[in-house]
Amino acid sequence: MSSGGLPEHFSYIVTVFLMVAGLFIVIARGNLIKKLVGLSVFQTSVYLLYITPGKLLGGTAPILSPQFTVYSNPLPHVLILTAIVVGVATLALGLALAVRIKEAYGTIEEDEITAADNAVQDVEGVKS
Amino acid sequence: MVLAVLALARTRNLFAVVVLSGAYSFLMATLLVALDAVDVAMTEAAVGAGVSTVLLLGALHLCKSQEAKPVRGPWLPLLLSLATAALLIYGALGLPDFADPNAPIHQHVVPRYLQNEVDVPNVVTAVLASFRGYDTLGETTVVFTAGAGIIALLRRRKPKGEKEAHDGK
Amino acid sequence: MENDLVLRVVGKLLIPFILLFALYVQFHGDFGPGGGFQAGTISAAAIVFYALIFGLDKARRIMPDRLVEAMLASGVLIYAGVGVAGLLLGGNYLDYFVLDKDAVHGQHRGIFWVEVGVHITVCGVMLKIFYMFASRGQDGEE
Amino acid sequence: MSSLSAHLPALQVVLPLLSAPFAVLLRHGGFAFGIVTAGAWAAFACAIGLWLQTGEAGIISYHIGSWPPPWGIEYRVDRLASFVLLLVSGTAAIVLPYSRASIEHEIPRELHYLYYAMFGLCLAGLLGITITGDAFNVFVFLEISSLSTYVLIALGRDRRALAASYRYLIMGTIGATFFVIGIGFLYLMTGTLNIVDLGERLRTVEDSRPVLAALAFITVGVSLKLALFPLHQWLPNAYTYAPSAVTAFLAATATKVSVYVLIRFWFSVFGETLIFEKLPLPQILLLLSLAAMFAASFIAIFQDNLKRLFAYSSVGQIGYITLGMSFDSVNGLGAAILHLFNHGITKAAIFLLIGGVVLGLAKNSAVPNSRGVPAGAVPPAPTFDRLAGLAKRMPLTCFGIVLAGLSLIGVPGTAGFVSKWYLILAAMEAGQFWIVAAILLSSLLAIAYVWRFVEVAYFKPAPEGTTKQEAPLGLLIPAWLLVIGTIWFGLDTSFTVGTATEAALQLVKAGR
Repeated sequence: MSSGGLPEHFSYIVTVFLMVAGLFIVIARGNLIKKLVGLSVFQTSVYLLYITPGKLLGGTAPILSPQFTVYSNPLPHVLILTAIVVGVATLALGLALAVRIKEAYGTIEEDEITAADNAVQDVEGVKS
Repeated sequence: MVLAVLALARTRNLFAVVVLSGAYSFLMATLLVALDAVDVAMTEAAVGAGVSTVLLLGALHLCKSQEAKPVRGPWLPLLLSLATAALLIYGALGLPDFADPNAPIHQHVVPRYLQNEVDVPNVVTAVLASFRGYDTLGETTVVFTAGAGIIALLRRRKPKGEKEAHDGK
Repeated sequence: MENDLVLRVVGKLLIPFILLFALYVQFHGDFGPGGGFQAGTISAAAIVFYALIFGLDKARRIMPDRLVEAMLASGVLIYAGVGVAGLLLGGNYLDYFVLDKDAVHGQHRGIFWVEVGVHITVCGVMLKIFYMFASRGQDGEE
Repeated sequence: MSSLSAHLPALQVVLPLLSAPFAVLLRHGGFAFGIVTAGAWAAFACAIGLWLQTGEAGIISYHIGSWPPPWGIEYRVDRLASFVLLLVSGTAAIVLPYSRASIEHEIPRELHYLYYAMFGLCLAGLLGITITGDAFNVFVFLEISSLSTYVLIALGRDRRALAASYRYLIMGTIGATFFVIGIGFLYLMTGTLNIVDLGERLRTVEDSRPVLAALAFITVGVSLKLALFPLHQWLPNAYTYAPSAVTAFLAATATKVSVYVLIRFWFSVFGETLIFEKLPLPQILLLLSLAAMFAASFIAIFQDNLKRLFAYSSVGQIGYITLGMSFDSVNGLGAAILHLFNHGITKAAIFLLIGGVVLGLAKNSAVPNSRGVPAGAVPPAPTFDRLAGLAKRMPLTCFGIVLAGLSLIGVPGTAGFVSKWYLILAAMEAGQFWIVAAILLSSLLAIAYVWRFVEVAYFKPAPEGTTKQEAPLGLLIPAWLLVIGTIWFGLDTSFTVGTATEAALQLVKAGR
C-alpha cells in the first residue's frame, strides 16, 4: 500500500476533476440536452478511474504473443467496455425522452417545464 | 481534455457543446490507447465520438439549439460537486501508486486470465465473452432494452381522433 | 445532398469496404482489438452512411423496419440461446466447455456465437435509433 | 441432461429475460402477454424452489459458465436473496395478469407488446440484482431494470410522466455512476469483484481511505435509487404519473431491491465492524429514517392526488425499513427485512386498487373537463374532489384500500402490524425508548392520511345519479389476492418472520 503524495497520484487528480466537472454540468444546468452531455462526461471520466491503474510501465496491450511478457491488466478493460455500452444506451434513451418532452411541452428547459407543471396543478387546485 | 470540458461547461450553444463532447471523446480514446486499453479505445472512438455525436445531433435537430440562461444560483450544485471532489480525492490518495506491479489488481484474479486457458490471444475478448460472459449478456440486454424502449417512446401514435373515439366508449 | 454525384460514387465504393471492415473487426476479435460490439457499430454506420447519401427511404427499403426490429431481438436470443445450449448439453448456464468434445474448441465456438449475437443486436439497435430520430425530423411536427 | 433443480438460479433470471426478446419478435400484444406472464410465473416457481433449497441446504452457489469464482460470475442465493426473489417474482406474477385489463385504457394498443417486453426486462433486471454474487454484475442488471423502468414510467398518458421519467433517469444514472465509482475503489484495493471474496479481502485493508470512500459512494448511490429521504425527489412524480400497473410493481419491488443491495453491501462486503463501530453511518441513517417517517408522511397528508399521497407514504415507509437497518442487531435487521416484504405487498395492493379507481374515473368522464389540458389527452387524476362517495360506486375496491391502509398504519391483524411490532421490539432491545415513541407517533400520521381517503370515500355524499360500477374482475382479483396476502401474513407469521430472522442471522454471522 502506498502512502502516496500528490505527484504520484496526478492521474487520479485529473480524473477527479473531469468527473466533478461532468457532475456539475448535470446538476447546475437546466437544459435537458446539456444535462445529458454532462452525464456522459461524468460517466466517461469514471472509465479513467478504472483503466489508469491497470497500466503497467513497460507492459503492452493484453493481447498475448510470445514477444511480450508484461501485459496491462485486462479486467478493467472488460468492465469499462460494458460500462461504455451501458452509458450510450442511457444517453440514447435520455435523448429520446428529451425529444418527447420537447414535443409535449415545447421546451427543453427544466424550469419552464416545472412552471408548466405547476400551472396545471394550480388549475386543478382552483377547481377543487 | 480538461480544456474541452471547461469549454463545455461554459458554452451555451448546444451545437458547440456537441462538437466539443465529440472532441473530448476522441481525446479520451487517444489517452486510452496510451494506457494500453486498445479495445476500450476503439469502442470509445466508435461510441463516444461516433454514435453519441450522431445521436446528439439528431436530437438537436428536433429541439432548439440554444440554451437559455440558467436561472438557479450555481452555489448549491457547486457545493455538492466540491463535496464529491473532496471525497474522491480523499479516497484516491490512498490508492496504490500509478503502475505499481504489486497492486492487488495485478496480483489477484488476473494472473489466471493471462494463462490463456481458452486459447484466444486477445485476453480482453476471452474475459469478455467467456469468463465474464454473463456480464456481456447483460450488456447486450441493456442495448436491447434501450432499443426497444426508444421504439416505445418515439413510435408514432395513432391519429388523435381515433384514440379519443376509443376512449369515449 | 442526395444529388451530389461525387458523394454517390464515393459512397457506393466505400460502403462495401466498410462492411468488409466490420466483418474483419468481428472475426479478428480473437487476435486483435475488436469484437461484436465494435463491429456492430461499424456495420450500422455503413447503412447510416448509405441513408445519408441516398436518402432514408432507400435505406429503409434495403433494411426494412421489421427486419431491424427482428435483429434487435434475435441477437439477444442467440446470446441467451448459447447459454441454454450449455444447459442442455449438461453444463452450467453459458458453459462453453460442453459445446464441443474438445473443451477449448467448445470455448471458441461459444465465443464465436456470442459475438455474433452481440453484433446483430447492436447493429439493429443503432439502425433503429437512427431511423427513429431521422424519421421524426423528416415529417416535422406531429 | 442434468437435473433441473440444480440450475434454478440461472433459470430464475434467464426465463423472464428470454421472454422479452420473444415478445418483441412476435410483435403482438396477446402473444407478448402470454409469454412474459409465463416467464414471470416460471420465475415465481423458481423462487419457490430456491426458497425450499436454501431452507435445506443453506447457501447455494452457482457458477455461470462453469468458471469458479472469483474468475467467473457466481450466483449466490442465501435466505435473504430467496426471500426478496419471492417478493419480486410473486408481485410480477400477480401484476402481469392485472396489466392485461389495465393498460388497455392507458397505453396505445400498438405499444402493448413493448410494454410487456419492458416489464419482462425490468423483472429480469431486478431478479438479477438480487441473485448475483458479483459486484459489477449488480451494476449491469441495475441498468437493465432502470432503463426499462424509465420507459415504463414514460408510457404514462400524462405528459408529466415524461418529465418524471427524465428526472428519474438523471438521478438514477448519477446514483448508478456513484455506485460504479464505489465498486472501482473496492476493486482497486482488492483486485476482485466477487462479493464474498471482496468481503474476505477487505478485512485486511478495512480502514484504508479508498475503502471508506467506496462505502460512502456506494451508500449514496444506492440511497438515490431507494429514495432515502432527502434523495427521494424523483419518486412521487414517477409513481403518480406512471401507468397503474407499473406503479404497483415498482412500489413493491424496485425500491425494495435497492434496499436489498444496501443490506448486501453493508453486511456482506463491508462487514458489521466497519459499519457500526468505526463510522457514524448508523446514526446518520437513523436520523434520515426518522426524517422520512415524519416529513414524508406529513407531506402525504396534504396531497390531493390519491396516487401521490401513497407515493409519499412509500417514502415514509422506506424510513421504517432503513430504521431497522440502523440498529446493530439481528432483530433490527430482521425487522427491516420483514417490513421490506410486508410493505411491498401492502403497497402493491393499494396501487392496484387505485388503478381500478382511475379506470372508473376515466370511464365516467367522457365529458370534457374544465382544466387547461385538452380533454381526452390526460386521464382524470384520482384527486379527492372526484372521489366523493366512492364507496357507493366501488365498495369492494374501497374496502380493499381501507384494509391495506390499516396495514400501513400497523393495526393488529395486518402485515404492517407484525413488522412494526418487531421494529419496536428491536428498539426496546437497544434501549432506545424514544424511538419506540417515534414509531408510534409516525403511525398517527399514517392514520391521518388513510383517514382522509376514508372520509371522502365513505362519508362525503356521492354526486347525483351515481350507480354501482365496480372495477372489472381482471383488476379486482389480482388486487384482492394481495389484500388477502396482507391479512394472511398479519395472522400467520411463521413464513415471513421465520425467513426474515434466518436471513438476518445468516447475514450477521457472515459479516462478523
